[in-house]
Amino acid sequence: MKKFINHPDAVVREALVGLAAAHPDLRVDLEQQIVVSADAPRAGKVGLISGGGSGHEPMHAGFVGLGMLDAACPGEVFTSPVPDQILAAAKAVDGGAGVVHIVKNYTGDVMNFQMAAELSGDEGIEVQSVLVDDDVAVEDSTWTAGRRGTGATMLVEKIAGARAEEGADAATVAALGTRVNEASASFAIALSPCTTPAAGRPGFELGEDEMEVGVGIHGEPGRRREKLRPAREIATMTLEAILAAKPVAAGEDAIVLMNGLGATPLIELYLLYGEFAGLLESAGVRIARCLVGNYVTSLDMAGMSLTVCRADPELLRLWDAPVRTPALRWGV
Amino acid sequence: MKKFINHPDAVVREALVGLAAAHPDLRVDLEQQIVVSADAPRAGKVGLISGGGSGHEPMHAGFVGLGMLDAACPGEVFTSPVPDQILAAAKAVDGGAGVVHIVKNYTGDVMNFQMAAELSGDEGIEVQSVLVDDDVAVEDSTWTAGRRGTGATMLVEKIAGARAEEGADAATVAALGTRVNEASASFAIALSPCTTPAAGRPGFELGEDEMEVGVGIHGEPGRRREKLRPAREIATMTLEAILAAKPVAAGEDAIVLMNGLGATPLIELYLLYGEFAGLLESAGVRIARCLVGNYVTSLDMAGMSLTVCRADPELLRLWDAPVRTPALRWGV
Amino acid sequence: MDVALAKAWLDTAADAIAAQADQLTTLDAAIGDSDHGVNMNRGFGAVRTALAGAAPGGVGAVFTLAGSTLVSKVGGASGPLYGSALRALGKSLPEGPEVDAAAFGAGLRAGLDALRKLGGAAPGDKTIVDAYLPAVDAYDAALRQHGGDGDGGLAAAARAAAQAAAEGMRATVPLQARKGRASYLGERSIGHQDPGATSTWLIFQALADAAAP
Amino acid sequence: MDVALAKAWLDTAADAIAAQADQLTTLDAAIGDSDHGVNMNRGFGAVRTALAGAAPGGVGAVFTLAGSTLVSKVGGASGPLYGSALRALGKSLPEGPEVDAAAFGAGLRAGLDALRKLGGAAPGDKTIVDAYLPAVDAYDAALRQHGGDGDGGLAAAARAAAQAAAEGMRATVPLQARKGRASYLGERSIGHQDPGATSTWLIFQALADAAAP
Ligand SMILES: Nc1ncnc2c1ncn2[C@@H]1O[C@H](COP(=O)(O)OP(=O)(O)O)[C@@H](O)[C@H]1O
Ligand SMILES: Nc1ncnc2c1ncn2[C@@H]1O[C@H](COP(=O)(O)OP(=O)(O)O)[C@@H](O)[C@H]1O
Ligand SMILES: [Mg+2]
Ligand SMILES: [Mg+2]
Ligand SMILES: [Mg+2]
Ligand SMILES: [Mg+2]
Repeated sequence: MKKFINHPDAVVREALVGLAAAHPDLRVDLEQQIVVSADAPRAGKVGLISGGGSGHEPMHAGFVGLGMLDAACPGEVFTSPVPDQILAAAKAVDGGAGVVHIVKNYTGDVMNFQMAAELSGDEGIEVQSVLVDDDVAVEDSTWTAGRRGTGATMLVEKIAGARAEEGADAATVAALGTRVNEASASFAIALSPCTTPAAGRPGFELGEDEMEVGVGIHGEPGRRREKLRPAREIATMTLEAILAAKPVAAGEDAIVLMNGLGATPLIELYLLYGEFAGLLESAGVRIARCLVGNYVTSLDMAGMSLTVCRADPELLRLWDAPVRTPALRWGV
Repeated sequence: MKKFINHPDAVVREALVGLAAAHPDLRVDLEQQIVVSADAPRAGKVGLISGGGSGHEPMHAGFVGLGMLDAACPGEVFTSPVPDQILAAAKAVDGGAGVVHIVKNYTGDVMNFQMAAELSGDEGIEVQSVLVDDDVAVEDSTWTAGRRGTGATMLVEKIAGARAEEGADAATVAALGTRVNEASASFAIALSPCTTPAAGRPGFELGEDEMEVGVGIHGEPGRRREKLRPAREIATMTLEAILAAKPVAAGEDAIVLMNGLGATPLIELYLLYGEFAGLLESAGVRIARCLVGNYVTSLDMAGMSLTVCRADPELLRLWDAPVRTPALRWGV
Repeated sequence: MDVALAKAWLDTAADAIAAQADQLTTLDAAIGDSDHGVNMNRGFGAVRTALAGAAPGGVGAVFTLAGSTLVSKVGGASGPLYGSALRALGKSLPEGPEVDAAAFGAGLRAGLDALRKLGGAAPGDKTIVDAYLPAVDAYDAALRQHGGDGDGGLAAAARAAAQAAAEGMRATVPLQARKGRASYLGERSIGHQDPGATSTWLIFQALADAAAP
Repeated sequence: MDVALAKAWLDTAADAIAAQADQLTTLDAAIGDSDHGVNMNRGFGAVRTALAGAAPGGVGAVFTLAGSTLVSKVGGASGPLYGSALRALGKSLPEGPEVDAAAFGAGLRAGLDALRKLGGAAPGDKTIVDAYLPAVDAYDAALRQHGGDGDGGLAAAARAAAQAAAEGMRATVPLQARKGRASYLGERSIGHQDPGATSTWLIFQALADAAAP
C-alpha cells in the first residue's frame, strides 16, 4: 500500500485537520468528528445532515456550506458514522426547524442514522429522513438489502439543500429529497480495486483485461466481472441499465452526473461523457445540466459511475440555486 | 493498460467532444483543436492563451472562461500544441488588444509557442509571453533546459486572467504573470507512474516501498528515488525544498496549491494539506488562500505537488476576483 | 456469571478479535468492504478501555456499558448490531453482582432478539444470526441437559454454544447473502465465510475460554 | 538528388519510423515522456500524406512541404526541430527538379544550423545534434574524398552519414542530458540512448537506403 498518510488509524482525523485548515468556512469538531457550516444553526432553517464512511471525498464534508449541507458526519473509512456523531451534528445545526438526515441505503448507515434519530427525538429535535438508493446495478429483491445509495446522494444534497435554504420545513425538504432519489438511477464500473488504509491491500484482484461491472463505492466486488471493452460499448451498456430501471422519455430533461471513482483521470471522464451525451441525444433526452468530475469516490479506485436524474422545472431551479461549499460552488 | 477509451489515437479528440457537450460556455473547435471562451473575442480585452500537452486536465481547457483564459490549445497527450493551433487561438480571441501566451518551460512548448508568436505577429496580432518555470526540484543550471513549469501555471492563469478582465494591456498582463511565476515554487512527489494511452505501459517502474521524488507532470522519472516515508516527513522535505528556493518570510502571505497528480484520493490531499498548513504556520507564514484538489495532473499518476506563491494585496485581490470556468469558479 | 467473569469474557473476546482482526478483514474483503476486523478491533478495544475505567456494580451494567461503547465507537453494520445485543443482554439481567446460568442464557437470547429486530435478518441470510442463533440454542440445550447450577453449568453451556457457533459460521460458506453488504454481490457471495458470523464465533469461543474451570 | 529520390527518402524514413515507433517510445519512456515514437510516426505519416497529395516541382519544395507538415502536425520538441531543419534544407536548395550532392550536403548543414539555432543544443548535450552533426560531417568528408558527381557520390556520402549517425547515436548513451526533457533527470539520464538521436539515425539510414544504387 502506498499512500500519503502517517498511520492507517489516523487518516480520517488527520484529513479533517487539513479540511479545517483549508476551509475556514467550516467548523470541524475533531472531538465529535463532525463538520459543520460556520453559520449554523440558523434560526428557522431546517438543518441538512448527511454522513457515511470516509473515503468518498469530496462527499460529504466537501458539500457542507451555503445551499447544501449544514453538517457532515464522516465515519471511519467505509464505515458509517456512529449515532453520537449524528446526534452532535443535529444539536449543532438545529435552528428550531428540525433536521433532515440524508442516508445512503447501507445496513450500517441506516441503523446508525436510525438510532441517532431516536436520540435526537429524545432531545426534542424533529428528524426527517431521506433514504438514497439509486444504484440500479443491484436489483431490489428479497436477495438484497435493497439498492445501494451512490451518486444520486450529491444530487439529493444539492437540491434538498437549496430548498432548505428557501425556508421549507423539514417534511417538505425530505419529501423533495426522496423525489430526487426516486427520479435518479446510477450504475458504476471499476477498472481497478481500491485499498483502504486499514486493510493495506486491494479489496479484490482484477486481470489486465477485466473490468468489474456494477460496483459500489466501498471497494466491494461488483455484480459481475467482464472483459474490458471500448468506452463506447461501456457507455451503451451503462446507459441501458439506467434507462431500463428508470426511463427518461424523449423530450424530457435530465441532470447528469458523470462521476469518477477516484483514480480515473478527467480526460477519460470527459471522453465517456461525450459518449453518454451522444447516446442521450439519440434517445431524445435533453441534458439540462451536467457535472463531470470526481464527486462520489471510492478512495483510489479507477472507475466511473453515471447518474441520470429525470428533472423538471422545480428541480432545475433548485439545482441552479447558489451553492458555496468546498467542492461545489456557483452563483456566489 | 486499462482506460475508458475507444482508441489511443482518438483520446484527445473524443475528450474534447465530451468537453464541448458538457460546457456550452465553451466553443470547442475540433478542426483546429482549440477551446475558446464563448464570448471571445471581446473588443479591447487582451486575450489570454495557454496550452500544452493533454493529460493535465483540468488544465488548461478547464480554465477557459470569465476571469481566466480566453483560449486553450490542447496538444496530444504530453505533447505541446503545434503553432497552427496557437495561431488559430490567437485569431479567435484577439479583440484588438493583442494576446498573452502563458507557456510552461519545456523545450517543445517554448519552441511551438515561439513559432506561433511569429506567425501571429505576421498577422498583426501583438503577442506577449509569460514563461512559467516554478518547479524547484530541477536546478536551473547549464545541465538543464531550465526549470519546468508545473502547478504555478494555474496561479498565473487565474491572476493574469483577472488582470486582463480589468482591462490591462498585454504588456501589463504579461508582466503580472511573470511576477506570479517568480513568486511561486513547486515540488512534486509520485507514488506511481502514469500510463499514456499511446505508450500503453507505465513510464517507469516503482517498488512497493518507493516514491519518486521531484517528478514533473509528464510521467517522466523524477530527480531521485527514495523509500516511501510518512506524510509528515514528505511534507517537511517538500516544503524545505520550496522555501529554500523561494523563501517566504514570517508574517508574509502565501497562496498555496495542494495539488493531486491524478490518482491520489482527496482524503490524502487533505491530510497532506494539514501537514503543510501546520509547517507553514510554524514558520509564521500566513496561508491567505489555498486550493486542495486535482488541478494540474499527470493522467493516472498517484502523487502530489505543492505550490507556494508569495502573495501581496494585489495578487490576493486578483485571486479573489470572480472566475467562471469548468474547473474553477467563484464570485459568479 | 459474576462481574469478574463478565469482564473476563469481554477481555478475552477483545484479545481474540485483536489476534484475528486481519483474518476478519480478509473475509470482509471477499464479500464486503474490508473493514470488519478493523471495526471489531476498534470496538472491543474501546470496550476494554471503558471497562477498565469504570467499576460497574452489576453484571448487567458491564454488558450495558460494553454495548453502549460498541454503538458509540464502531459504526457500520456490526456496531449497532453487537452493541444492541450486548445492551439488551445487560438490560435483561436481574440486578446484582451475580446472575445464574439460566438468567444469563435468557439474556443471550434477549440480545439475539434485539439484534434480529434491528437488522431484520433471518437464519440463512448469511449474517451474525447464523452463528448467534445456534449458539444460544446450544447453550439452552446444554443447560437443560446438564443443569445450570454453579459455574460448571455455565462453562459447559458456553462450550456447547461456542461449538454451535463454529458450525453455524462454517455453514455460512455455501449461503447466498440476503442481508448486509454481501447481498449486493448476488451469487458471488456464495462460497465465502461470513465475517460477522466469524466474529460471533470468536465471541462465543471467548465466553467458553473465560468460563472454563 | 531529384524529386523522386527526395520523396523516396521521406517515404523510406516514414516506413522506418513506423516500424521503430515502439522502440523510440520505449527509449523516451526511460528519460522522457513516452511519446517520441508516437510523435515521429504521426509526423512522418502526415508527411507521406502531404507528399502524396502534392506535386512539388522542385527538390527544395519537397523538403519545405515536409518540414512545414512536421511543424504543423507533431508538436513537442521534435516537431519544430525536425520541421525547421527540413524547411531550412528545402529553402537552401537551388530551384529545380534536381540538385547535386554538394548542394544537398550544404542543405543538410543548413538544416542542422536551423535546428541548432532553434534548440540551442551543443554537441554532447544528448540530443538530435549528436547524431545529426557527425552525419553531416561524414557526408561532407565522403564527398570530398570520393567526389560528388552522379548518384553514386550521393549514395556513398549518405552511407557514410548513416554510419556516423549510428555512432553518434550510440555515443549518447553515457552522456548526461543538458537539453530537453531528459535534462530534468540530472545524472539519471546517463546510461540511456537518446530517442531523438535515434530517430535522426533512422532518417539518415533511410537516406542511405533510398539512395543506394
Ligand atoms: N441485517 C443484518 N443482520 C445481522 N447481521 C448483519 C446484517 N447486516 C450485516 N450483518 C453482519 O455484519 C457483517 C459486516 O460487518 P462490518 O463489516 O463491520 O460492517 P459493514 O458491512 O457496514 O462494513 C456481515 O458479515 C454480517 O455478518
Ligand atoms: N534543444 C534541443 N535540441 C535538439 N534536440 C532536442 C532538444 N530538446 C530535445 N531534443 C530532442 O528531442 C527528443 C525528444 O523528442 P519528443 O519526445 O518528440 O519531444 P518531447 O520532449 O517534447 O516529448 C530528445 O530525445 C532530444 O533528442
Ligand atoms: Mg464498512
Ligand atoms: Mg512530449
Ligand atoms: Mg465491512
Ligand atoms: Mg517525448
